[in-house]
Parts: sequence; structure tokens; C-alpha cells
Amino acid sequence: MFPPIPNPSVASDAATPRFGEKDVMRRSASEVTPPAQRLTEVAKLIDVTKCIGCKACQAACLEWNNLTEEIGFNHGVYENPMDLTPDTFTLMRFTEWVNPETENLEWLIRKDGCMHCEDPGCLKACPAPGAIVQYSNGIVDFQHDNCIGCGYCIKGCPFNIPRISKVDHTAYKCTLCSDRVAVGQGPACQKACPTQAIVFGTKEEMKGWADFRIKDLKSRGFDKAGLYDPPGVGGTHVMYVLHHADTPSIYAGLPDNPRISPIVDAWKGMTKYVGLAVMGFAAAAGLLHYVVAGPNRVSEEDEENAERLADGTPPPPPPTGQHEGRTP
Amino acid sequence: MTADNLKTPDGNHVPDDVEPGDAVRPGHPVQVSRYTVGARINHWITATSLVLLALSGMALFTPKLFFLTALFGGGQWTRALHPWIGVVLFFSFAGLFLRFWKANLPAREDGTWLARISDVLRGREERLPELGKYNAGQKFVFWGMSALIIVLIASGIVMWDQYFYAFTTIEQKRIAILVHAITAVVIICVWIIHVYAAIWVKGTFGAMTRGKVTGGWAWRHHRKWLRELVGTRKRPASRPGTPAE
Amino acid sequence: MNMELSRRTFLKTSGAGLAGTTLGAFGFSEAEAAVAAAVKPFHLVNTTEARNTCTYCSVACGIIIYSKGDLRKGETADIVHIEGDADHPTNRGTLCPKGAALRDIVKSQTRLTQPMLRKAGSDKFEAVSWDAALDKIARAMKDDRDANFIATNSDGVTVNRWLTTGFLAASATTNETAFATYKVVRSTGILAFDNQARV
Amino acid sequence: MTNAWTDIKNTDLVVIMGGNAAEAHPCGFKWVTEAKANRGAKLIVVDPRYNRSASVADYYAPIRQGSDIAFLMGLINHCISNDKVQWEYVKAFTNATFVVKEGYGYQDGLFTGYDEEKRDYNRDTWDYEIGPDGYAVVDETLQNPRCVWNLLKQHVAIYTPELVERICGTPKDKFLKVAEMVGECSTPTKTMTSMYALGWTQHSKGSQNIRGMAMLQLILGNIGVRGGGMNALRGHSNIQGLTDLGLMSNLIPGYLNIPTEKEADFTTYMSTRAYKPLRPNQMSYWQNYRKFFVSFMKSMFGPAATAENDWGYQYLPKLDVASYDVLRIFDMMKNGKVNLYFCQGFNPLQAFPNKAKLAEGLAKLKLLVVMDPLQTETARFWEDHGTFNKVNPADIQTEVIQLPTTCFAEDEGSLVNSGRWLQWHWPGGSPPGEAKTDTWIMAQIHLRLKELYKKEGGAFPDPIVNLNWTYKDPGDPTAEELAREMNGSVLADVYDPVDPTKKVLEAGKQLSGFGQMRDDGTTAGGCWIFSGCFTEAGNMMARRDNSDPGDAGMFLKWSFAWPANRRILYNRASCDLEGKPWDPSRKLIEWDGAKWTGYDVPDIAPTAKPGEVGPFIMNPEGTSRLWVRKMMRDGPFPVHYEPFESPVANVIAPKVRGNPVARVFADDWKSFADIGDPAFPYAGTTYRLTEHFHYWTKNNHVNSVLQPEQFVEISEELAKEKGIALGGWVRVWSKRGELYAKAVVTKRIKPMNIDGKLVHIVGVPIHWGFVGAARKGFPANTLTPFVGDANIETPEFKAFMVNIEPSTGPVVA
Repeated sequence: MFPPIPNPSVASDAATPRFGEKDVMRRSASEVTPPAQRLTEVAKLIDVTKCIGCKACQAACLEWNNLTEEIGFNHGVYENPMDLTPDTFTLMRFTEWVNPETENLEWLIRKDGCMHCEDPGCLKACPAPGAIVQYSNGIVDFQHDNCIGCGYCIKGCPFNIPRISKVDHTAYKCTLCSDRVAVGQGPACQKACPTQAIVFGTKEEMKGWADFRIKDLKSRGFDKAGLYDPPGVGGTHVMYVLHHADTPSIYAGLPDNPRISPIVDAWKGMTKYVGLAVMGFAAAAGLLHYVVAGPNRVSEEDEENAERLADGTPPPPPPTGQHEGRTP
Repeated sequence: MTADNLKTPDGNHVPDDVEPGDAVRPGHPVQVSRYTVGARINHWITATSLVLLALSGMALFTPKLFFLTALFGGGQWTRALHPWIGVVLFFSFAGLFLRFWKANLPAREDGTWLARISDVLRGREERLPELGKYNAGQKFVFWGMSALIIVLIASGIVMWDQYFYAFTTIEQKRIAILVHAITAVVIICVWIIHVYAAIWVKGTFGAMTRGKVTGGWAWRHHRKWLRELVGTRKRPASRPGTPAE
Repeated sequence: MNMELSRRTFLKTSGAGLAGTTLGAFGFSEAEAAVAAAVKPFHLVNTTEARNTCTYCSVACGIIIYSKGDLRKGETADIVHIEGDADHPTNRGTLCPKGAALRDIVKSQTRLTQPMLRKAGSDKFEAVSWDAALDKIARAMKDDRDANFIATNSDGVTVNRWLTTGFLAASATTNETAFATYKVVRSTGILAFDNQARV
Repeated sequence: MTNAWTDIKNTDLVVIMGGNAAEAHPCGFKWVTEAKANRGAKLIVVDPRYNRSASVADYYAPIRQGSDIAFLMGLINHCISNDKVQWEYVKAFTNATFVVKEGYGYQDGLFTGYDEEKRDYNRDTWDYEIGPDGYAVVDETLQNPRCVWNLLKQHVAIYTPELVERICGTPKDKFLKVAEMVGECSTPTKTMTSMYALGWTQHSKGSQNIRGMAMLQLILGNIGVRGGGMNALRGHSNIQGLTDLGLMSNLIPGYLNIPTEKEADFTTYMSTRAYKPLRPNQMSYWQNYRKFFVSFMKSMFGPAATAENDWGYQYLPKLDVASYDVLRIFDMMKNGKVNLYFCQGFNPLQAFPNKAKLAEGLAKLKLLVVMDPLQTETARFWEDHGTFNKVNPADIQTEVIQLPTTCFAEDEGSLVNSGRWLQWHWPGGSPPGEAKTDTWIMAQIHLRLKELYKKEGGAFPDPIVNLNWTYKDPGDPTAEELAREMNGSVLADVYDPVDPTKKVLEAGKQLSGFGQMRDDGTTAGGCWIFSGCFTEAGNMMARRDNSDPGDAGMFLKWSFAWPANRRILYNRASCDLEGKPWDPSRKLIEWDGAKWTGYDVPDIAPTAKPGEVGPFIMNPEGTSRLWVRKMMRDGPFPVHYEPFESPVANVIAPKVRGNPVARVFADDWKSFADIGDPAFPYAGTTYRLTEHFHYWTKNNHVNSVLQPEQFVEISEELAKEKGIALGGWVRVWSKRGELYAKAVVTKRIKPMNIDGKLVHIVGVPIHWGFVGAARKGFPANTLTPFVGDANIETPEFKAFMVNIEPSTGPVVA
């Protein structure tokens, strides 16, 4: 058993968060001087092989964060709601998978939610300064006061996680219960998880625990068991233990090799700089042209010619050879 | 009323580049009606939308310009207004398109004009052919705007999550955003050209403010158009179009 | 009884050999943390804790109820949160999806708040006072018992039973309530006495 | 549970059959995952559905609902045939060696003494051969053909893997794989635990399902040891406590019995409760019955219970039938024989079978009193909810009083968990509105009734007016007062009979345990098995020291467990005949030469020498029972009987319909579909989902979000055959009623080949009704048959026959 985190203290002096502003390592649409010393990285480890799909994590998340999800319908499956929403930060996804090697049915149940990437695509895509911050312990958190609701974070995210609220038009996702972690607690989902399929601690501890679990799985014939800590996003602060780590996508579409989309990279990278340069160049070229060529003015002669034309007096013919395009 | 129905008193078709309201009024100097009130209102709505879109768009495009959101009442308002202004632009521009498309059809002299672009840039118009209501540069702006706005509205709808989130995949939205951004850069450049041309070519502003240019302006920049207007002026009272004033 | 909360934790891990979590180690010292923080405030601060047991299944998970207001001081207590008790040997702080949402059942829209009476043939409940409801119940019991009590059977054996009234007892009340219920029901001679155990 | 939740971590093999622990008891299931992670334990799930428990199992085998006994007898047969037996344990700690008297026999599904007319057995022949010394005859060599072991061998011989496949639909290779894994646990150093729940109890032969596994566990030597046991995962937070306290028609707290009318007086009553040991030197604990009974009566009637009036014996009602269980009460109600009915925190309209019959009964009451924290369907049975509850209120003359009660968060007291721990809790919130505790309500009813009887007189007022009700505030007894009363106290000083100057017990003090109870009226105690819970040392149920010496999972200083704070029942059986643990790495207790010591409270007299006293001290044999004499109505060994509604006739006894001694009320026969009835071709079963708790959490927003709407589960094959779409509406109906639900079409249910016939399964979760936050739905009991287990009347919710068709959904009118 992974040692449970002691119950929280309710004393007023226990409330002081142990990290905050000063520990912000990245801030959306802002330049940040990273803190000189990084906090110990934290991580949540989701052991899919121990998960029984009970949705305690979902319930605990709703309760702790005071979220009111709609009461929906049954759609012929166990998932509910059917997708993440601004009020559902985490969701059990169920996959009935027949293992082609053993022909045995496996019910793969994965808790979906923010992965808290080391290189967060949401933060990269976000245009609103300070709407998304990354603390040096690895938590990626949305600051709703700064959020403008553009939804760029959704496009930036390689895991399709953030959702925009129709109520306050800001983006929501799992905060890794930053309010709890800040007082030395684990996230609400982790605390609730009946089988300790979710554990929380430092990232190093989590990797160690994952090794312990993977050994057990290999002893049970899951040769491909492994840890999901995808390097494409610099690793994540939510990791999975999978029985079939060679094919993450069988777990309800967990990306095999997640990375920030090259399109997003192009948009937030090259396009931004090249675009600004091009626009600047266009404006500068105009200015330069004006300085060099001077204004293009109508002359007295032009006016006279026009008057003559209007009066029916034939204006002077065009200069020879200048109007090849015209029929005389 | 479009120019399609216009006929000269002798029964000939009015040339494509003569638009309703275009007229010559002799005097000192000659006054040429170039844009009707409707066209001008339409233009300025379009122009305003485009500027607002550029400002709000740039605010969301790069953090360095995020401060521009203040003009719209903050980030949330900017995000909410931008697409609606886009809708205004789209319909407004559609109006301009219907008004101007015919006059912007390519003409033979456009080639020559383009070939002599260096003379254009140097203001040596005596070396250019006589031009209709629009030169090739203006036509480029017109058709460029038309195409870019269609791309922008299409890509904009794809990324307008508030109403259209469900209809496309995230990958499609990503592409849309990239396309929208690039297109926006291009349209802003086209806009710069358009505005600069109006600044550089003196006497142009009057066309979109008072609706009129001087005869000399028309003689210098759009002589063919001026000649056509003069040619259609025989019996102005019978003309079905609405005069500029 | 002693409500002093033990802060003991289960530091012994079985099998894995990992040291206790070093969660406490991340973050700087408390003094430095006083700088403006973007993290939401921890909303259990200054609440009152009460140790309780989950009301659902017989795993009997330990829970802590956090409320605004302290019943022990005679105040009104409004429950703001319910969470697993990490000190509890069985659940170690964990809860199932029902347990994790216990606050919702306490505060359910369909909680009953006053005695109600549905009259014969009526299509609605009407509010009644506790006194009226209890008097009506006692009277109905007395009348039925007096009319149908069986003191002896056909063989003349004293049987002292009352079969025309039945009582179905709960499954989530305390032992103490159950015992009080047992005494009251048995003393009347009711035999049609059962509980949820069968289902 | 014989063991405790935390003890499951000590096991090597978990068999989940007749339950779905991951789904219904997730936090207890944690200890399965711990055993797997740390001990390399394996998990086997045997269930009609590949369920949430199966999703983390090492091995899953399908089984048709209602065929568990065939499977279990098959396992026993496999173990016996392949010598997978813990011989030392079986010979010493079970009744394998006991010789059964002549006359007992079994043939074609029936034991000797069957009376078809009465649907009952004459069980006189079901007993041991008693020797001239007055003790049961045993044959240590197991040679006697009539010894229990040989009778068992013979009884299970027909349950071959082939027969198991024919009856259960479990492919032979899968059955054999399970059998092999189970067989490995016959060594003294490997244990298996059984986790079961309503999947075994809710059958017309539910008790025998459980016996089947208990017998297997005994053969493997897994009872009384760490990581072993028979672990009933009880459903409600205090259903164990309510049962312990005897809130049933035929019980007195602590599993004593309400007298029957054949026991006209106390002497007659006690005459059958001597519990004389059946083996020399054996301790037979029930010999203390009289002490427990008299102490209970003193607690119940105080000074009015005297030696002269046989401790108030006649204050107790006498039974004329085995029990007035809920099924019988509702049958009486339907027949107009009940006038008043109380439902305390219970929703029978949803919880018992055949909703139509239940509603008919409720409508014949004069007064229904419902005490509940929440709105219930029962309290609103007269309310028109269109297709969900189609009634005309004007036609229903029942008056209904609905009383608002507090819930767990607002009251104080103790609850008994599955592992028999009595845990105290404190209130955390104020009750809403005018809600009151159930104790207050019961006290108010009692006081008012007593007042009426005092004033008006009436039928036999004695037990009411003499009820011991000496609480500080009679209108609102405190939890502590009641807890002290259950524990028991000394009423008069008791002196040592040998040395009359020596005071043994002092009047006014709390008892330290049931060992101090006396049968002379000098002690009182409401529930002997709880004695020790509130002693002079204080409230033992409120103890919160979670230390765990030896990492054994016992937690002796956490709360209080009955009996006597013992955490594993029969723990003497964890040691061999010399008193050494079978598995030294899993020591529980051991004989240190003078006494029993260890991590748990020994389940034997502390100085009872090993080899002299058998470990099963509650049985006069001193052993456990592979063969249960006449203690069960439907036979000393389990026999495979089909459910009352079944797709096939009983393969081993084609003439026997259902459990031959299960009680069926006259009206109900016609409500059962015939065997193999083509109108109801699919095998229905009901179960709960992890997102919901019975009919409570549909009142709760969060849980309604997690599972908002009723559904049924069917295989892809059946969906295809019937043209049912994933997420589409279906109508499911039985001979008793119908429901509409969404279709969850899944690979986790497969059709089964039963005796050559393809049988489809329709799974019906139970949680929906017409009140609450979740979408309106139909309770599963619209479908289920009104018949219970032959011994304890648990309704047959798990196996019945239905039909299904695609639908456009319920017509909302």
C-alpha cells in the first residue's frame, strides 16, 4: 500500500499555500524568469491495471471542486457524461478490447483528464497573459480571471482536455487540485480512489512505484506493461501504468506519441514572427515609397484636360507610343 | 440597381466599369461622381470592421499586442466581439462585392499596367495606358480582399467554438487557426497597400468621403473611365441610376 | 468520547519498501509562501471536523465531516465537505463514488423536512405537526392492537401476539436506534418484524 | 464475514463468486488489490457477466445465474478426486469423521423424509449415530461408509466437469482452470478467501450456495486462518448490526430465538437449548444460552422480569409459523390481513419482489407510517407517475404518514460493519427542518402508547407498560445510554459462591463482557454478543488506535468487534493440533505451552489445551460441519436446484421444480413462467452498479450524473438477433411486469450453452424509480418472482425469465 497522506488540518494557519506566484515557471503569453530553484516535481500516477472503473475519482472531483454537471442520459455505455465538460475535469473511459493474442476480453478503463505536461500545449497556445501558469512543481493551472475563453488551449492540447464553460466563458480542466497540493494534500481523486489505482507524490516516487507495479504485471504475463510518461511533451505530471504500454491508443484513444501539434507550433512559432515581420515590412515599404517617390498629385494640366473633355473640346491626344493598349 | 440595365441613349451597353451614380459634372474643376452614398457607407462599414478585426485579431495573435484588447473592453469582450465583427465584415463586404465586381473584371490594359509597375510606383502615369474605373492594383486589392475574406470567414467559423465547436475535429480547428492567422496577415498587408495607395495618390480620399473626385484626378488615373462617363452624359435625366448627390 | 484526532498515519508499507511520501518536502518554507499566490484557498480551513462512518455499505469506511459551525458548542452546523479518514484501517482515506458524494445525499433536494400526512384517497401530502402525527400513530396502534391482539391460540397456549401490524426496520440506523426500536416493537407483541437483511 | 476487510490482504487466492466486490464494495476490494500487489495473490471471478471485479481479475469464468451449487460441488469433487485436501484440518476440525445414523439417504435430488404435500422434510434421520457414551460416533480412519466424508464423496461424485458445463454453461477448460487454482490452496501455507454477497443469497437456495463454498473452504483448511474465511460482504452500513440485534420476526438480540407456540413456558423453551457437547471435553458455548436470555429479559423489562414470572417469558410473542418475514407480511397485506405498517428507513416497494403485488398490499393498509431521511417510492405508492407508477390516488384509501428523520451525518452511535466491528460515530451537521432521530420517534411512539394503555387499559398492556425505559429523558434516550444498556450492567452485587465475602460483581457497574452474564437476574444486557462494547473503561467502540502489531491486519485497538473483540472467527483453527500456526508466516494465535496468545483474541478458552478442545466452540461437535444434520430445511448437503423460473429442467433431478422446500404462496405459482417457457426465453438477473446505492443515491445529484438513466445489459449476439441498437430503448417483461430501459450492448455478456440450449442473459440494474434526481425509471422488482430462500426467505432476485424487444421508450402520460 502506498502510504496514505495524513488528513488535512483545518487550523487557520494550515492554509498558507506552499507554492504560488513565485514558483511560476511558465506563464501563458508572458515572459517569465523561471524561479532560481525548482520545486520538487509532483506527479499523479494512474494505474490502469488496478482501476475498477468505479468513478469515485469523478465523484470526488465534482464534490471537491463544487462542480454541478448535468444529469444526462444513458447512451448504451458506462461512460457518463460522454465526454469531459467544463464541469467534468476527469472521466472514466471504458473500452471493451479483445486481446488478439489471447482472445480474452479485457475491459480497459482509463481515467481521462489533464496530464499536466512538462511542455504544456495549452499554455503555448494561450494568447491571454497569465491565463495559464505552470508551477515549477509541474502543475499546469488555469487562472480564470485572466482567461478570455478563446479555446486556443483546446487546440494546443495534445490530449483534448480543456473545455470552455458556456456560463462564464473560461476554460476549465483538472487543476491537479492545486489548492490541496498547496497544503500538502493529494488531489481529491487520488484521495478517494478505493484501490489506490491513483497515487500521488513526487515524480521520482511515482516512477519508483510504477516500476514496482510493472514488475508485478510482468509476473502475470503482461510483457508489454509499462509506464506512460510521453517524452513528446517533455513527460507528464500525470502518468499511467498500462498493461499494454506498446499500444496506448487502445485505451480509449490515449495518444501513442503525443506532442504539441506541428500546426500549433507553426501557428504560435513561425507564423507569429513572420506575420508580424511581413506586416511591418508592408507598412515600412509604403512609408519608404512615400519618402522616395513623393505624393502622386493631380496637375493643373490634368484638370484642364478634364474640363476640355467634359466640355466636348477634344483633349490633347495621348503621347505617341504610350497607349499601345488602346484603339485610337 | 446594377449597371447591367444601363444603356446609353443610343442603345449601346454601358461599359462594365461605369457604375450606378458615376457621372461627370462639368465645372471648374470638373467634378466626377465616383461613389454613391450607399457605396460609401458600405465601404466605411467594411473598413471599420476590418480595422477592428485587425486590432482585435492582432491582440489575440501575439501577446505583444494583447494590450489592444483594452480597446474592446478586455480579453473576454475581444474574444466575443471579434467573430461578430467578422460576420459584419463578411456581409458588408458582400455588399461591396456586388457593387464593384463588374468594374473589377480584368481588362486588357491591366496587363500593360502590371508590366509597367515601376512606372506606376514612380507616379509616371503618362507612360501607362488609359485606365477604366479601377487599375490592376485596385482590382488586385478587390479580388484579394474577396478571396481572403471568404477564407477568413470560413476558417473563423471553424474556430468559433461558442457556436460551432461540435462540427469539426480539433485537428481541423488547428488548421483553421493557422490558415486564419496567415490569411489575416495577408489581408492586413493588402489593407496596408490599399490605404497607402489612397494616401499616396492625392485626391483619392474624396472619392470615399464626398463621393467625388476632380476631373483632373479622373483624367490622370482613370482616363478611359472618364471618357466613358463623358460619352454617356448626353441625356442625364433619362438615366435610371441615382445621381451621386 | 474523545474526539481528539489522531494524526497517525500508516507509514509502514507492505511489500514495496518505499519510504513514506515526501510530499511535505515540496514547496518552500511557510514564511516565504506568504507572497501572493495564484492557488485557490484551501476551503476546509476553520471548519469543524466530526468523525463518522459512511452510511452506505458494510465496508464502513471512516469519514470526516467538515462543517461550518460546531454542534458541540451548541451551534448550527452546516456540512461543507465530507472526505475519507486517512487514519481508518479499512479505507485509509479512500471512498467509493457514493462515499465521495456523501455531502450530496445529506443535502439532497428530496430530503424530508417536516411530517406529512396523505389522507385516504388524496393525491397529495399535507404538512402536519409532530404531535398530531405521533398521536395519530399511537391511537391507530392502540385501536388495532386492542382489536386484533391474540392472547391465546386455539389450544389455549398463551401466545400474546399481534399480527395485523408490521414493522420493517432500517439498515443504516445505529445499533442504539435499533435497540430502542427492538424494545418498542417487541413490547407490543408485533411478530411481523423484519429488516433489510434479506435483501 | 468470518474475517475482516483488512485481513483480505493476507490471502493467496481471492474467489469472487456470488458477488461483485469491486462494484459493490470498492473500498473493501482495495485489500484484494493489496494482496495481488504485495503477495502475488490471484483473483478469480466467476459470474454471468464480465463485471468490474473481472476487469482486474487474473481469471474469469462465466456461469449461468442460479447454477452455483453445481459449480461448487464440482470444485469439491475435483479437490477430493485429486487429493487437494488439507487432510489434517479436515480430520480434526470438521465433522468428516462423524458417522451418520442409518436411515439417512439421498436420491434424485431429494433427501430422505420428503413430503411433497407440505413441501418440507421430516428431518429425523438427518443426524449422527450416537454411541453408548452419549457422544457422537466418529471414525478417525474415514473407512466407515456412513461417515460424513464418504457420504460427501458420494454426494459430489456426479458433479463432473462435464456436468458442470451442462448445468452452468462454464466451458470445461475454464472450470478446470479454476479448479486447479483453487486446489492449490489445500496446502497449509496457501489460503483462499471467498468474497460473496447477494449473488449467492438472492436465490431460492441461497443458504446452500454459501454452504457449498464453506464446505470447500473447510476441505482446503481455510476457515479461521488469516487470508481465508467466508466473507459475506454485507450491503448496508448497519445491516449486520440490525441482524445481530435481532430485528427480525423470530430473533432476540444475539441470535437467540423468539419462542414458538410449541414452547408454552420457559422450561419447555430451555429444554431444547441444552447444547450438550457431542464429543468428550468439548466446550459448547451455547450452554450459556440461559444467561444471555435472562440478561436480555432484565434489560427489556427491568424489575418486571423476575424469577417468578420466568423473566417475563410471556411478555414475548410466540410464533405460529417459522417467521413473519417481509414476503409473508406482504402476502398477508395483499390478502387484507394487515392494517398498519411501519417502514423505518426502508423502501420495500422497490426492494422486494413483484412490485405489482407489493403495491396491491400497500393499498389495502389502513395506515402506512414511513420514517426516512429521503422521499421514497413506498411513501408515495399512491401517487400517479404515469407509466412509472400508474395508479389512481382516489382509489387508494391508505393513509400515509411520512416522518422526516436524521441521517448518518446528524446522529451519534455505532454501526456494525461486515467484519463485525462496532464503530462509533459523531454527528457533523444539524438536521434539516424538523427532522428528528429515529430513537426520538420510537421513544415518542412508545410513551404515547404507554400513556394510552395506562389511561384506557386494553389488550395485555403488561409488556408495554413494563418496558424498561429508564432513560434520563424518556422522550429522547441518548446513544450512550442505549449503548451501555446493550453492553449490560450489574444489577445487584454478586459474591463468589466459594468465598461469600468476595464481591465478584458490583451493582451499577458495566459488564466487561458476556462472560460475566448471569442467569439469576443479577445482570442485565441487551445483546450478549455486543457485551464488552461499553465497559467501565468507556466506550470501546469509539477507540481509534490504528496500530497493527505484526502487520497482521487485526487492529485490535480500533473500535470493538463482536464477539469479545475477536477479529477472525474460529481462529483456533489457524493452528494445527499442537497449537502451532499452519503457516508460521501468517501467525494469528498460537499455544505458548500454557495459553493461547497472538495478534487476535483467541476464539477458545485461553487455557484450553490444543488437542483437547475442538476449535468450533459454538458447535456441540467442537468441529465445523461439512454435513449439517437437520439444521437446514433443504438438506444436509447442497444440491443443485434450478431457479423457480429456469430455461431448462433440472438435469440431475428433472422432476424437481426449484428448491423443493422453498415456500411459495398459493397465489404466486401462477405468476411463475413455466420451465423453458418460450414466451420468456431469456435468463434475467438483477444487480447493482457501483455508481449507485440501492434506491438512495438516485436522490443525489453527483451519483445521478454518474449513472443518470436506467439500462439493461445484453450481449451483442442477442442485440443482433432482436434488432436492438446500442443505447436504444428496449422493453423487458416477465410474467409479473415490464420495464423500459436503454440497451447497453456489450461483449461482457455472452450467450451460454446450457444442456445443449443457447441461453441469453438479460442483466437488469436495480437503481431506478419515480422519485429522486436521476431520470425516472422502473425498479427491477417489476420483473422478479415472489419466492425466497428455503431457509431465510431472501427473495430470488438473481435468476428469473424474461423477454425483450426493441422499443420506442416508455409512454409518458
